Amino acid sequence: MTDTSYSVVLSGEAGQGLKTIETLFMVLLQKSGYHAFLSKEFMSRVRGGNNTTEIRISSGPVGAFVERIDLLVVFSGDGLSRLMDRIDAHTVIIGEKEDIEAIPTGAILKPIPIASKMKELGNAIFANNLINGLLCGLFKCDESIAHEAIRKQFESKGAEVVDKNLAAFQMGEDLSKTLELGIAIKKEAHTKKQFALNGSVSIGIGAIAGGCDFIASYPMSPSTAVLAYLATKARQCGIVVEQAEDEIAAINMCLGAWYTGARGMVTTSGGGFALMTEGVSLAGIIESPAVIHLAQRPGPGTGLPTRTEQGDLNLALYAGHGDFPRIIYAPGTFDDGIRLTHRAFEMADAFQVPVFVLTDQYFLDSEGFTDKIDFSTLPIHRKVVKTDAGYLRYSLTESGVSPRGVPGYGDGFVCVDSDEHTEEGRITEDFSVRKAMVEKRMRKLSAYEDIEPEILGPTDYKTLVIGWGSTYGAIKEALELLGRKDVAFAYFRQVFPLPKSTKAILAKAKRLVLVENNVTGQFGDLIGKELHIGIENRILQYNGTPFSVESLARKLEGALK
Amino acid sequence: MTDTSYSVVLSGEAGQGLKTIETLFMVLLQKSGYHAFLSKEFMSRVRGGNNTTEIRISSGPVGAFVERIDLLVVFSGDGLSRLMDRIDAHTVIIGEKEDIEAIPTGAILKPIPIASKMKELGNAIFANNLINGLLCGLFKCDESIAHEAIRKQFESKGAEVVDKNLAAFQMGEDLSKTLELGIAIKKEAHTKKQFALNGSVSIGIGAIAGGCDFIASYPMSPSTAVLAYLATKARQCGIVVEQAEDEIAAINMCLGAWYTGARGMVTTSGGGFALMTEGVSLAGIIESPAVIHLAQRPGPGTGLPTRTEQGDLNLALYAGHGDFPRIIYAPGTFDDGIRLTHRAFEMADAFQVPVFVLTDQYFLDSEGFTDKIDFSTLPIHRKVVKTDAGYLRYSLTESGVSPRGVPGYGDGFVCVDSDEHTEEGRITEDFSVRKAMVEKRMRKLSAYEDIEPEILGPTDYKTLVIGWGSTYGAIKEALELLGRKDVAFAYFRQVFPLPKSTKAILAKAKRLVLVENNVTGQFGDLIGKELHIGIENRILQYNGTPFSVESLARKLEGALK
Amino acid sequence: MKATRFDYKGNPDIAWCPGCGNYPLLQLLKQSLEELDIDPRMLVLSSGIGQAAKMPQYVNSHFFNGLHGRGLSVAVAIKMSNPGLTVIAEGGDGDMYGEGGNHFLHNIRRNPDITHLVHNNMVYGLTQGQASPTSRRGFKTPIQTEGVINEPFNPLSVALALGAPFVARTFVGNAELTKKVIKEAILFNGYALVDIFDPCVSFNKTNDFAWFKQNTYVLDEKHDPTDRMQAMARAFEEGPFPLGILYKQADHKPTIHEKLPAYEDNKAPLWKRIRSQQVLSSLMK
Amino acid sequence: MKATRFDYKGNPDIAWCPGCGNYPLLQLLKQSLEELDIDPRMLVLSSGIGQAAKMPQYVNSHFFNGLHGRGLSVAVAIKMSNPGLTVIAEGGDGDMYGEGGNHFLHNIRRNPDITHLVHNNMVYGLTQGQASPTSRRGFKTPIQTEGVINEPFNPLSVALALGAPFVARTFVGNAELTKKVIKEAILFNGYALVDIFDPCVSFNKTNDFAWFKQNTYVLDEKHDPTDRMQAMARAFEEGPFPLGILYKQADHKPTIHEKLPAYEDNKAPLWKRIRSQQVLSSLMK
Ligand SMILES: Cc1ncc(C[n+]2csc(CCOP(=O)(O)OP(=O)(O)O)c2C)c(N)n1
Ligand SMILES: Cc1ncc(C[n+]2csc(CCOP(=O)(O)OP(=O)(O)O)c2C)c(N)n1
Ligand code: SF4
Ligand code: SF4
Ligand SMILES: [Mg+2]
Ligand SMILES: [Mg+2]
Repeated sequence: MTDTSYSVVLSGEAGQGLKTIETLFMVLLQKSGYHAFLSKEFMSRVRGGNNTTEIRISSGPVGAFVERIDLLVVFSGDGLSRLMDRIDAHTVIIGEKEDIEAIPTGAILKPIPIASKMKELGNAIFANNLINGLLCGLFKCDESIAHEAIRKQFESKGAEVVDKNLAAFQMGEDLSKTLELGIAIKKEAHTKKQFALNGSVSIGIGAIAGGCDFIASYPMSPSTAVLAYLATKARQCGIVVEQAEDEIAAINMCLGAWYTGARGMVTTSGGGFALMTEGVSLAGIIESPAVIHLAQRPGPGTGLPTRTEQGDLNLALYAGHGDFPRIIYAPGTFDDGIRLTHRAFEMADAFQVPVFVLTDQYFLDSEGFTDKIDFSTLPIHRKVVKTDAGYLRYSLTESGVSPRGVPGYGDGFVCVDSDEHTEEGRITEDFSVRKAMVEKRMRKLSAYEDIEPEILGPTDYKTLVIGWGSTYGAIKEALELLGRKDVAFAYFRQVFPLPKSTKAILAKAKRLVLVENNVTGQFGDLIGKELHIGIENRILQYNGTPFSVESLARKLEGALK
Repeated sequence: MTDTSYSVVLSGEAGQGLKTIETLFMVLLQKSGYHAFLSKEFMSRVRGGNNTTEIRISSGPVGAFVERIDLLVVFSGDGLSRLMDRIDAHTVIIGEKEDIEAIPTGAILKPIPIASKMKELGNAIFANNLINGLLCGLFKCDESIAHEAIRKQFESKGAEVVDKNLAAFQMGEDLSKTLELGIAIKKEAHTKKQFALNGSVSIGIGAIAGGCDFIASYPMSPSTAVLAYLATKARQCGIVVEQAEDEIAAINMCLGAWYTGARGMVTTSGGGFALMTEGVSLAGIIESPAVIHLAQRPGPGTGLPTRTEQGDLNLALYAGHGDFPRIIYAPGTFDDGIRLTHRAFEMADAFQVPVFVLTDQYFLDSEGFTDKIDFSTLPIHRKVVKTDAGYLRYSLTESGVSPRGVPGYGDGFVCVDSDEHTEEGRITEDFSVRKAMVEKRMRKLSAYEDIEPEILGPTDYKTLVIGWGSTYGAIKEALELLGRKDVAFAYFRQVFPLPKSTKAILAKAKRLVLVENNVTGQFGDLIGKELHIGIENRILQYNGTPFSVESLARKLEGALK
Repeated sequence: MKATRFDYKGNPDIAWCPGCGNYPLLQLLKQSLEELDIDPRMLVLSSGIGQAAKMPQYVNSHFFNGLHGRGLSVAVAIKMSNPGLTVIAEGGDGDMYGEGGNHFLHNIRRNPDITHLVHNNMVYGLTQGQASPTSRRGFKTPIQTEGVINEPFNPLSVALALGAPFVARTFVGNAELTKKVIKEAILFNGYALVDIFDPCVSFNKTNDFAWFKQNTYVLDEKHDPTDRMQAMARAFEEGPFPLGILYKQADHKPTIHEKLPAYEDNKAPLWKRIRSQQVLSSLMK
Repeated sequence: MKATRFDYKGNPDIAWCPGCGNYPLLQLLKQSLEELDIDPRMLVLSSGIGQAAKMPQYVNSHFFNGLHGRGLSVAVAIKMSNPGLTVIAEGGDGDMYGEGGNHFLHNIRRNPDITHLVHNNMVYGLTQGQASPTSRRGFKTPIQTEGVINEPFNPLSVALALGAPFVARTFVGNAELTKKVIKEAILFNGYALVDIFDPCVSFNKTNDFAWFKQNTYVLDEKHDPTDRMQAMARAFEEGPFPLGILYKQADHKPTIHEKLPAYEDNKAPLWKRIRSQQVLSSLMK
């Protein structure tokens, strides 16, 4: 893909309005028929510092971060030093002369007189649309789309503001003509029919499609955007959205909502989720469904609040005292984000277990385009039953799953208890009932149907690369780069239970290579535990950044020697 | 051992004062030179229900629960039905005629007229000392010890009370002469020099020996007794004992105490510990020592609050978001309880990691005698250093451990931070510093010295039985019962890190048998994960009760066929 | 005792000690519910863990007996998810003011239309006698071996400080008052706190029935329950403690579900709603 | 600005936004400490997570920058383990009253001799603008899209309800008052709460410097800070909010470390103590 894709990186301080460029440029790209993928890294601060956004423009689907910078747009000279590893002689740097010359880079420098242009317009605030115009020109996007968007955005501020923004845009377009970068990425009409979103929105859409009508959560980066998305839909979709006083309240409220038949979720990050651990165990014993969006960031402790890592798989796997079943999904694409979250609600309801959607900062903050979904293919099945007078909430069934009634629907009483309980739901200390209840709970997933790992590449692989969740795009593209005919990639969307086919899939390979964005290889350890297969070959990254396609390709090349 | 031991079971309601019998009888046994082991099971209630206490009297060291009841003393007929599995034709049942005949048992019934004797004394309250006298007589204990103890206990209540208790005791002794049970267990003077304690006290003593001078905890069965023990020593030993408002406060206060150089601990159970998970992760990143006594009980949720299970190993292993090192000990004897808890403080301080002492209700509530410890063999080494002006709390060292200063001692500043930090302890988002800090933390245990698993039985074993923590006594005795020359028992006091020798120890065996008091075999899974050895043969019990020697022997026999 | 529809007919093995204040309270609660003619099928009791929190086990109704300290959070979510249900959160002083203290604070701010019954025995009963937040100074326990040293928690003054619209206290030894207060609390449209003096005969020998009798008095008509500052002054009284409704807001304070957009046009419980394909498709437009 | 011993000389890359109220507050805190002649080597700042909680990063002293909501617990334990240290717990309104609400309640009951500084900007700054417990009704955010509906949390009335011996509020825009109050709080022997109005210029455009100026007034001599009920009446005032020391208990209220047996005869910090072999042997006698 890389030879048909082009990477633009914006570098500036928090508060300099990169966001407004990203938004307009992505719309422009999509409506112009480009594929694109945007990923961000930013500091834990509101103003200042240095943040960068990479936008890859491509002739085909693209979904990973690359090191290489084809075009760098700088809004201040400060950030350049952080990017030196990624700049080379082919990189074009655009920006105010003094900024792009702040340090020697060896790159192709294209100074543009932003400040003086802004002086013409009387305010530096229009600089973002100058850049938009410039990008529009470079990529030969349809400028009428931009004009339209700018008009809409600023119309409430009056005609003068609209005009000046349009003028800035035009200045940018004019400047683009002077640059001669010769960018020629093929367009494809398909993307125009797609939907632009980021990872957080994919989770939010999946939740609404999955029937989510209750969310209680406490803000925590990078999980908050899902709460915010549902908040914007609260009225339209009839969702109760509650900011809880802490994460403990959040998970307990979520279980209270499910108790009434509502479909509840929480969204949180590692430290907040740690506080929910007891509540997860409660879900285990009361056999409550629960959907937990766990957005990973580097720990331990507060760690790197705005960075990325896949370090909380173990926590999701083992959170909660005692033994009880659970399900963990980890999306690697926006489409996964929607479908897996929808499915999380379905499976939670069907099996009365906590279901995790495990994402990370990189996934959530990445933006791109995905095919619109025909939601009639994602039906929801509320498993609530009407109760009779003799209703037993924990009836001992063969499947381990007991029909779930809710208060106010039928003549029975719905009694749920965190102590060990009888079929009726009342406290017991009878040892044989205890044993039966443990076994009932432990067999609940016996009828669960796995989401099989997806195998990319040759079916007669000699080497199998194993990855899960947000590393999907990088692994896929890195392997495409390497172009090895003997290497396939097993992508796990369902990380727990480990799909039953895993053993056979792994057994086919002579060599296994694990790729994880954490320091120990937690998924590899899960495979070790469940299948007693040791994966020595581990490519692990734990500095807070996602894998880039190139660095992963280099590491894979090393591992595949 | 069983042929030289005798089991007495007391069965009554909560509030009937079984405790007072247990206390006096255990003192009598010890001072008379018997070995003894007491274990209890009780319902989660303050009055009523049915509780039993088993006291095994033995000619040699004994440390496990047996099913078999040689002598059953009943305080109400209600409990009999619960004990039917354990009563056979050789069992002698003593009690009020109507109680022992409440249901047909096939046992040898020895009615004693407790009520009428009490009428003579004018109050049913003296019945406990009647039983004490009876047991004293049956076991030919030194009655002067009992007289002395009774006098001491009741002297504040006046001479009449003392006299009536002594009279009741005498009535019991007289009755014992009429019973002719022919009990003949050999005495051994050694126990007289031992110390009587229960598991909780062993942890408490170990903590004080380990320099514990701060404990903050929230009550939760079965962990509270450790807090109570330290509370009784607060004045004498200068310990700050604080009942926290919740478990989150407890763990954070514990870390605050360590920050000043004090040695802090928390004591809690599964659900309470679940709430401490975030705090454990905090300890991970700030590299704080912490000692966590985690007293297991059956989960999930509230589960069976007064019962036993080994179900929280996974939680201890993985609690906390992100990766960081930890140590987990699990005592199986009172001596272990003391030594491992002492060591927990030492290792926490030396390696600046959280250290767990993982016990359970069965271990904590069991009583027996242990050799007194020469505390000069358990020295403590406070690792606090005096700081210079340029002090760096997180200096990057080869061992990964940085010298730990405390505020108010030296000219340096002690800056600890839950965000990723520089050597100085201040927030950073530098990727290379992040990487260096992750690696520093992960290598901290490189110089740690394992406590090797203890191998009981033949060194040239064909079959190896694997157990950890509180199952020690039952496994040991069950294997002694079976008397197989090809079977050994590997007892893990240190469950994590998995001792390095484990691989070789396991490799020597043709067959592995795992024994755990939980439903999944969590320690077996840890072995699977770390060594890629699958243990198919798992003897698991998860009904809330500990293994009895006999049932375990039966199951082992089955497994060893 | 009159039979009620709330009498639980199953296994009557009650875990409480003989003489515990929870027994009369159980009867009084059931009678109050009966007298209010509440349909047991529309009643949910939500509790945490403790002796008090076992109450729902002995009532013929729906219940959610969750985690120590979290009964209130669950109760509020239940009401927010199905406002048609009558919801009572019940628990002990440790449960609701100790472990659950943060939920106590913030749910008052939400003003859910639920009744909050707290059995205040000034001790942790179930865990066998440690100090609770409401334990009085000097109270000796196996942990507070030299007596409690902290200021006792004052739930009434805190609730008033947070703007709670209904704040009451009663003593289980006063059956009529207890029923009256519980009934008013259930009828009240909004968050209603009832702190109930309810002796633990096993672990609190200091604050027993006699002590509560001696150390309480019933508020009379001179007390104006619509005056928050007057209620606050009463809430600070400790010798003796006032009983009755200290505060009842005169005007209606909107409850949380009245303010949620999800209920503005649609009063159905959340689970009964069906999301249309149009709405779903609009998400990707 | 005068230089102080508390000025941090290292990397000055401060994470706050230009114009944030935290900048002047940082200066005022350092000046207060300097004027009190506190030895930086005996000062510990304990904080949680948030913009406010970053304050210790920029001070030349010991600090423990722990978890969101837990700064107070850590501070109290530090003081209980080494009473010779001057301990300040610092954090935001979300940190201290939201996530940390339960510790706020129960540490007031302990009465530790620490200073509690809460930066109240009526918003969650660090997480980019959600409502905090002190956000006013109607305040719109990305989560509270139609405006805050809950009753704002009133830290002063709650602290007073719990018997806090020192309760104050200031506004960072009033430098002299802020310094005066902080200094009195540090000197106070016991728990001292200072709620500090401290605008967030990025996420709270409603409650900005001008708003706080307009909506506050400074208590004058007519206010008797030794009268708890008078303080309570002031604490309920919201338009405008009173600034200054609302309450300062006249008589000394014993602090927790004064009541702990561990410090009765031995004033040394815990870590400096050596347990004798006799004491240890006595455990097994
Ligand atoms: C997280 C957690 N911590 C601690 C406990 C143990 N626990 C159960 S009940 C209880 C206190 C009971 O006191 P209270 O709430 O006053 O109820 P009471 O028994 O006095 O009615 C405690 C500490 C628990 N179950 N869960
Ligand atoms: C357990 C946990 N939950 C949530 C967060 C995310 N978080 C960090 S700071 C913060 C709130 C900040 O608001 P406030 O305390 O008022 O401080 P401010 O930034 O406004 O000064 C939140 C929710 C966290 N770090 N840890
Ligand atoms: S322990 Fe106390 S509160 Fe619990 S049942 Fe017994 S008397 Fe009641
Ligand atoms: S976000 Fe608000 S509180 Fe945080 S630094 Fe910026 S202005 Fe200050
Ligand atoms: Mg209580
Ligand atoms: Mg704030």
